[in-house]
Amino acid sequence: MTEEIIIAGFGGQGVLSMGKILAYSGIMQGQEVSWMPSYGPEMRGGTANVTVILSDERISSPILTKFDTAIILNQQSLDKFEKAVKPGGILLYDPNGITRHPERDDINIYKIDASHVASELGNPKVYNMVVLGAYLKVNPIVSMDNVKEGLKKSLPERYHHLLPLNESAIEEGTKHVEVVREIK
Amino acid sequence: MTEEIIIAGFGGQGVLSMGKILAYSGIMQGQEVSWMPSYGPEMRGGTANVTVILSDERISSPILTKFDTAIILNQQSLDKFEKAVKPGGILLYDPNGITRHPERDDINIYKIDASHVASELGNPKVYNMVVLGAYLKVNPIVSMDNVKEGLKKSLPERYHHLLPLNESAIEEGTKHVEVVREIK
Amino acid sequence: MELTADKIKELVVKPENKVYAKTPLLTDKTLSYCPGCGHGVAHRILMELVEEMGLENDTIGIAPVGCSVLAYEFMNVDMQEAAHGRAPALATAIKRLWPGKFVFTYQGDGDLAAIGGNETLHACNRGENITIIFINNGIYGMTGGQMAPTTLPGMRTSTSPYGRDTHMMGNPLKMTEIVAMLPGTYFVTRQAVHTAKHARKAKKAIKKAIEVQLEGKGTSFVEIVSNCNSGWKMTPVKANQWLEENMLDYYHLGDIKVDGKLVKEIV
Amino acid sequence: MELTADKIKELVVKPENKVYAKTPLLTDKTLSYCPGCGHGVAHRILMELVEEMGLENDTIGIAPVGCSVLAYEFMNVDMQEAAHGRAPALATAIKRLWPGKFVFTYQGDGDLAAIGGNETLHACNRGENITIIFINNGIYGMTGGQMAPTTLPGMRTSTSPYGRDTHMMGNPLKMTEIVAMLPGTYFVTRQAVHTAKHARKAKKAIKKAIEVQLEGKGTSFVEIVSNCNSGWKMTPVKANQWLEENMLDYYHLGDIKVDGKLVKEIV
Amino acid sequence: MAKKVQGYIEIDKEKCKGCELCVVACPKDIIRMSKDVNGKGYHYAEFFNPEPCVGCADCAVVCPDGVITVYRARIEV
Amino acid sequence: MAKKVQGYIEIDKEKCKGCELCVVACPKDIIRMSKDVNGKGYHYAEFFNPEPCVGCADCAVVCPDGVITVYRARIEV
Amino acid sequence: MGELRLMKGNEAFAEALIRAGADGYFGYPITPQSEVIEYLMAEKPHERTGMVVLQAESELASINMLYGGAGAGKKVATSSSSPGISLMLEGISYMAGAELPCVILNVQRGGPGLGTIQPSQSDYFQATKGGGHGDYRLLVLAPASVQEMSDFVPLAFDLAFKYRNPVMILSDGVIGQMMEKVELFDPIPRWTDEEVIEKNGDWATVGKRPGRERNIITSLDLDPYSMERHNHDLFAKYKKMEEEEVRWEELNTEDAEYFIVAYGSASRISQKAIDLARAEGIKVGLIRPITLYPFPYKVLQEKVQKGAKGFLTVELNMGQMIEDVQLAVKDNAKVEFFGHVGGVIPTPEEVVEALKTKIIGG
Amino acid sequence: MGELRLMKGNEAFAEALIRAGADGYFGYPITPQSEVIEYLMAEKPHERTGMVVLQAESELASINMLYGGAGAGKKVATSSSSPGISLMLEGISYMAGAELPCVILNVQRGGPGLGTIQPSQSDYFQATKGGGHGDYRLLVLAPASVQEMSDFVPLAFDLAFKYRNPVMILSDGVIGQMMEKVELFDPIPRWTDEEVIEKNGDWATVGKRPGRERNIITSLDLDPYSMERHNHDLFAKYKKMEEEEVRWEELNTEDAEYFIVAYGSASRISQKAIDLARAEGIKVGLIRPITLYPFPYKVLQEKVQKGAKGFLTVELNMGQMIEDVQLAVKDNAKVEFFGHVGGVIPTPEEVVEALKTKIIGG
Ligand SMILES: Cc1ncc(C[n+]2csc(CCOP(=O)(O)OP(=O)(O)O)c2C)c(N)n1
Ligand SMILES: Cc1ncc(C[n+]2csc(CCOP(=O)(O)OP(=O)(O)O)c2C)c(N)n1
Ligand code: SF4
Ligand code: SF4
Ligand code: SF4
Ligand code: SF4
Ligand code: SF4
Ligand code: SF4
Ligand SMILES: [Mg+2]
Ligand SMILES: [Mg+2]
Repeated sequence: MTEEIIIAGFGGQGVLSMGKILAYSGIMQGQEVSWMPSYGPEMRGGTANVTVILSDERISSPILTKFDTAIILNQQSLDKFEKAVKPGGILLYDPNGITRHPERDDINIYKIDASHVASELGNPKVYNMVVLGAYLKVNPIVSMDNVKEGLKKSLPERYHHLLPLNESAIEEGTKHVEVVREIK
Repeated sequence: MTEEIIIAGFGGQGVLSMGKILAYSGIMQGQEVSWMPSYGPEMRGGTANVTVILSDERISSPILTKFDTAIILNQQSLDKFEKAVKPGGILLYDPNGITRHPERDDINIYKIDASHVASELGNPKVYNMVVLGAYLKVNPIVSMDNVKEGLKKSLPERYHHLLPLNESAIEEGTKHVEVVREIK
Repeated sequence: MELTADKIKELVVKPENKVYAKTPLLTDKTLSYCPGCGHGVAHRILMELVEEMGLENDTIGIAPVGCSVLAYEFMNVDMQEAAHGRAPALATAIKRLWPGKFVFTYQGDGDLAAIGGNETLHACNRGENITIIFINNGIYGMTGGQMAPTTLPGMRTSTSPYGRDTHMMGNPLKMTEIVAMLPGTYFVTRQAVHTAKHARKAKKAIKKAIEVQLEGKGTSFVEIVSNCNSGWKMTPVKANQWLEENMLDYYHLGDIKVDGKLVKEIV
Repeated sequence: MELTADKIKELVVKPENKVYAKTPLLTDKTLSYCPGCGHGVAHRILMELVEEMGLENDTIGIAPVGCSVLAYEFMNVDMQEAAHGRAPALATAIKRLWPGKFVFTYQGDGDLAAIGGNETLHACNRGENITIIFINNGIYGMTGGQMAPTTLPGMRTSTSPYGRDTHMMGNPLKMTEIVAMLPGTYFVTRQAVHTAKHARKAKKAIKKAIEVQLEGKGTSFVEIVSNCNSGWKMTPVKANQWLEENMLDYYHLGDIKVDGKLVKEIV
Repeated sequence: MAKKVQGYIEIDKEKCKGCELCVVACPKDIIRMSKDVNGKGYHYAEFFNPEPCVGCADCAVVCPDGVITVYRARIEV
Repeated sequence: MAKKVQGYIEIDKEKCKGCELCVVACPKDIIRMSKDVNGKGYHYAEFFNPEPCVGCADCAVVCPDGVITVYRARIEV
Repeated sequence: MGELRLMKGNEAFAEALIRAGADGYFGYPITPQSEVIEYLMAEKPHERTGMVVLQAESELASINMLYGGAGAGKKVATSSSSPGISLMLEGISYMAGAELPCVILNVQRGGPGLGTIQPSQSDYFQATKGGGHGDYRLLVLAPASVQEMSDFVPLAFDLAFKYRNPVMILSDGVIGQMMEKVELFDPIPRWTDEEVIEKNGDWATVGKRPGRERNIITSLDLDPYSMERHNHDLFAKYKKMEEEEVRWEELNTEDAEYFIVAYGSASRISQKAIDLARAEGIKVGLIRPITLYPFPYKVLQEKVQKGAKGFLTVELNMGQMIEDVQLAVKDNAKVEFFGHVGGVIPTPEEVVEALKTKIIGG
Repeated sequence: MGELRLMKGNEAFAEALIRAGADGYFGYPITPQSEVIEYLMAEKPHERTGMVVLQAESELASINMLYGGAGAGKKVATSSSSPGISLMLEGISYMAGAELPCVILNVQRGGPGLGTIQPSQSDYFQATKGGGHGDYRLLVLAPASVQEMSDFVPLAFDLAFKYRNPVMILSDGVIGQMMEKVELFDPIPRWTDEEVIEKNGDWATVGKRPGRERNIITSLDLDPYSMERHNHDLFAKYKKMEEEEVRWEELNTEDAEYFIVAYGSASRISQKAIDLARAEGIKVGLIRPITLYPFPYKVLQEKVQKGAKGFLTVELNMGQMIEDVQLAVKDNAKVEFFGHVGGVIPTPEEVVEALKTKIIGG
């Protein structure tokens, strides 16, 4: 199995660390993984995106143009990556600030109002964990146990007291994802 | 006609400027010329030598291993260049400080006691002009007129008052050269 | 008559009442700087002066490598982008080849004091008739907040995550004091732009620096102590407070050399 | 009894009466320097100290690019030959990797103050625990007598054939005063070796510089004002006179910083 | 009827990066940050009470992005 | 019979480069340059009058080429 | 099995330096490799192993610190990206001339000039032909994964000391910035000072030892004949490298008629392209040079002898390695180039297309 | 006929700078080319033509002064020798990236490292393949006489401004230090400021002009796509150079079966060797590339087509240009190398011997 994922949004949304947790979770279940961000000064305040691949085989290109899954957190990224989802693939997006919604009818589309959920949890910083939860709900490529392991591994020790908070954000995410269109 | 000459001696003996005057004289009579010194820190106090070529044709290599003429002003240079004279060629040397004299019998050998002549002229600095005169006596490859022109060209204007002194040193040189062995 | 907001607007907002607006010598491009970064204020002051002094067509500026690498996108005058640290070398040649132009460099502390220390030292020592604007934010902003030669003792950066250890990494380097020592510099000053008062004073200082060049007196050098709120990991407001409380203790503001004479103890 | 020369020789020339001879820490190779060049004296003093202080096996020296590029042929200790101007960078790494060794650089003024200005500045600013011996002869000796940053105003060199024009080429750069300003330096001094008295004083100063390093106090820096009779186009004797009369007026001899404190006005 | 120096500022809200430096700089405390965000996602500065404004331009002078324009006039009150 | 500090120097004439610095340095003026040249072509330094030599080593200290060796002893005169 | 971590290539390199027993790292920040020094500083290697880590004032200083440290017999490394490496070239030439071992990482970005900070492979010529002056060679290793960013560090040190020559790890922004699973090797203890003396004391300036002549580190020789001998000695060493150190990897080459030649990140993309092409029935394989110098000329020549029909080099530049491929293949098969520059990354689909139009169809 | 003088190559270059109307020279002394700046300083070019001559504090400063001056539309030049050129490579790459015209003279000496100060041709790769980072090319002219040290200066400026690209004059210690007769060309007046504005005002920073946008000199482009376009534009320029600027000289090639390929001082020595070989009845000719980039590949290929039996490259290095000869000749004729390094100069006799044993007999 190989899953090729793009996660894209604003700089401050935790896109990169969400990708990192996903990748670490892959490692926890013995998979090969890669995580490739776009980098550079445009990251400052601008957009950020990361390509994450989980696979049972050796991973070839860490940079891709077509994805099994696109996780989209702002309009700019939606405009850029909607067309990059492989037919039959998944597009998960946060509808906040989205003015032009996804239109494709050959892919599965879901949405998650993650900022809302995160602020209900009393901590806007777990925004990205909510998104992650939503994604794992619709595409459980890693088990929840491995995600927790991955989370632990990717957080420095001194933040480990935040693990429960993050875990519950993931759980909340699984609960709040909405189907927009499912083709399967 | 092509004349390939090496002039070799100590740093302070005026080897380079003698070569330069010779080369300039060649230009004065419409020839092609080249002047190639050995350079580098070994020049500081050490030996100096210069290869001068005068030719009616385009000059190929400015660096040579065999010479028509070797003008030798110390023992070290004699040791190095005696064997580099082409058979039938010319070796002119200053016997001062020479302990092992030239031995070849297939070349023409001349000597000039130039420091003696120069100090008689009251100016040790014209040493190299005396040597030049001696050489031109045994091998008049450039006319005395052209040498005078060459001398003028190669001295900066501000030293032109020294021209007569230098010219007479050349004349003296022509008078004091001694034949050691002539094979022709 | 009650003055409603709308009424005030109607009365006051007229072209003839405009007392402050962005100079046209700043382009319309959005500055690439982080919110609250001092680079923006420094850019504006400089370009206002170029406009006010009528130098628009007689200015050649040099951008460094650092956050202000794109200064040429914002400053609406002829500009060159130098290799990291070498702006003073560019300026040297430009000024000597175009002595009638106003030539300035705009450089960060990494650029001017780390990799470019020698070019700074020698351009100032030769007394090149150029103006150096030196933005000291105590850090390498552009590359992600690494330690600069100007980083304060104990200050945390991405390459001094436990604080600058002066024993291992030396003390902050005061390039401004060093160049003030050189006979080639004619006007050397240290300013800041984190409050309106400071910014206005800095503007006066830069004006003087420009005049010094126009009069052909030698190198003029203006350090501007500034914030790098991103690198310092603070909000802009907090960063400016921190600047006031910490940076200025080490980097004392004020003129250091005026009319070719030191006016302050530099050691 | 009349003391003939031979008699005196017989009486005095005995091993136990030997009061001065070349240290074995100078090799038997003939120095590549011109007759009368100060490099030779400076070499000897330094190596005498290494011998006297028992550091023969604990010394790593760095030769520059300049006339003393071949210092490693003459100094009978482990030596590295640095790229032009970079000796302080080499020394930095060597000392940090071998903190128990005595590490020195030996550099000319072109090497240390022109191309290598930045390495000098930053090694001193970091307070690297090294000793820098800086031979200032006001010229690039090795390459044929070109102008150095330290060349005196009006002085003729092969690249200032009409005399150094300070307006075009700046004033002599006093690197020693600059490094003295930096908190990283602990002992900074300027000496000369053109007379026996000066040479003896210089030796004392270098001894102190070595001690400072052995005590781990930070950078010690010894400038030696020296002649380059070839570059200056004078006899050695005249060159030393000229040095006394001209160089020392500009480059004042004496300690500048002792025990980490400035002991002299530097501006 | 008295004369008064009245100021007024315009903030280009789309260009504002929400750094709050103008808020701190204003001696009259009449700038605040918006609840909404602009197109770049920043809470922008709002000039919420013109009346005390003296047109000192301190806000504009500290604004790194040069997004504030200042007007000043003597008006009759 | 009095005691006297007597010095004596040896100059390695083949290594001498003829710079004359020792000549100038000697407080007793007892070094001079030779008429002859050595193997390198230099007029070398000659110690021509030992008697006044006090073995102060000034000559050796200034010799860039380290070619002077100095001896000193108290001798009876 | 060693410890598994998810790391950036740059971080893996930094961690590997500590584990490989490096004595010193000297560097100046530059994107896209500043994580190397940041990681090192955060790890306090001085406490972990005694390793010295110093932020230099410039790349010039960095490389000359390496010279000093290497000349003193220690294991030293630096890292930079393209413009910074250009600044190091004089120093690199000095180190090659003085025969000093060291490890230099170049995480390439686009050029020329300040260029872009995006990934690139435009410094191939510089690395393999000797960008600095004079005749010399660097041993050049090209990692294609985060794992290799770690594994090549001890290898590079071994080679550097075996040949007393600088070794360059020629990486790029993709490999430096991406995270992958990496299995960390077990730490190799740093040499003690005594071990340094024992291993390198016959040439390095470790302080003169009673009973031996002083050691001298220099690249200068004013005598042309002995300088020439020195150059011949260097080239004898390079010849030995060419015989013994050629490293490469082959993928899907058993039955291949066509070959993609690519290294580093381009090889990763090409791998995917090969999957796509094979799915269409094209018999194509990958030859991935691991050592760029010495270059696997013979490997290519063998393919030619076995009837290879064409070679496509894929590079993130305007075509540099292709010259080495041409030198190997000569007129005996088609050789073409495909690539992107400036930070644009070729897509696997484009590579397949290029293979079809330039090599198979063309 | 112009004025005849006996000059060193370095002096001829310096005099030619003044006569070519150069606006600025910035340089740092280094053997064997310090005569350039010494000559200039003695000539007071500021009085002769208004030319600026400045001794920079380093080669880094020199090349970046060139960047500034060239970016301001002026004719600028520098000179150095091998180690100094290495230090300039970052700056050279910047100039190539920013498309700035300038003239850089490299009077090569032996390396690597500090090496020797004797003549060498070891910087061929560096000059022709782009020693700095990123994809770029310099136009490289190789003078073989003092006359060419003079004549190539105005040519180099013309090419530099025609292509807005740095031009390197790749000379060596022999050509720089030897004196020959040189016919000086008539002085070309310096451009007035108005002429500079007229000629270069559309791109150079000559001060903003009313009615045009500001000019920007930069090599930076953070957008990969536009950066890629920029690189393609650069390579279109290089392609044009390859089509239009190849320069070479042939001697004794009409009936030749064998060819010596050599440039600069090696070509002078080879010329003598050819005389000697022809005296023995060997039909050998000389191909002397004058532009090393663009390299005369086609000339060699034509010789191959006409049945050339073998090519001997003669270089003062360990074999660098031979790769370009191999790229041209491929398997179609024998290609061998002969050379010396470290300042040892090959003798004509040795060249003949090499021709016999490696090419004819071998
Ligand atoms: C030769 C070279 N080395 C390193 C870099 C990477 N680099 C870019 S900007 C910078 C430091 C910038 O810091 P500073 O000058 O203080 O400017 P700031 O961003 O803080 O305004 C560095 C190290 C580079 N571009 N070129
Ligand atoms: C990179 C580089 N640039 C220039 C040179 C040429 N060079 C050698 S020594 C020297 C100057 C030496 O002067 P200084 O340091 O004062 O030493 P001195 O000879 O006077 O003792 C120069 C410019 C070089 N070897 N390398
Ligand atoms: S990183 Fe720092 S210096 Fe750079 S723009 Fe942001 S705040 Fe300003
Ligand atoms: S050139 Fe000058 S510095 Fe060099 S050895 Fe001669 S006198 Fe000494
Ligand atoms: S002009 Fe002055 S009073 Fe008015 S809003 Fe701005 S800072 Fe406040
Ligand atoms: S200072 Fe400018 S950018 Fe900052 S909040 Fe105020 S208006 Fe916005
Ligand atoms: S030891 Fe003193 S007195 Fe004796 S010769 Fe030397 S300098 Fe003169
Ligand atoms: S000082 Fe030394 S080298 Fe000079 S003349 Fe005296 S003995 Fe000879
Ligand atoms: Mg900064
Ligand atoms: Mg000097």
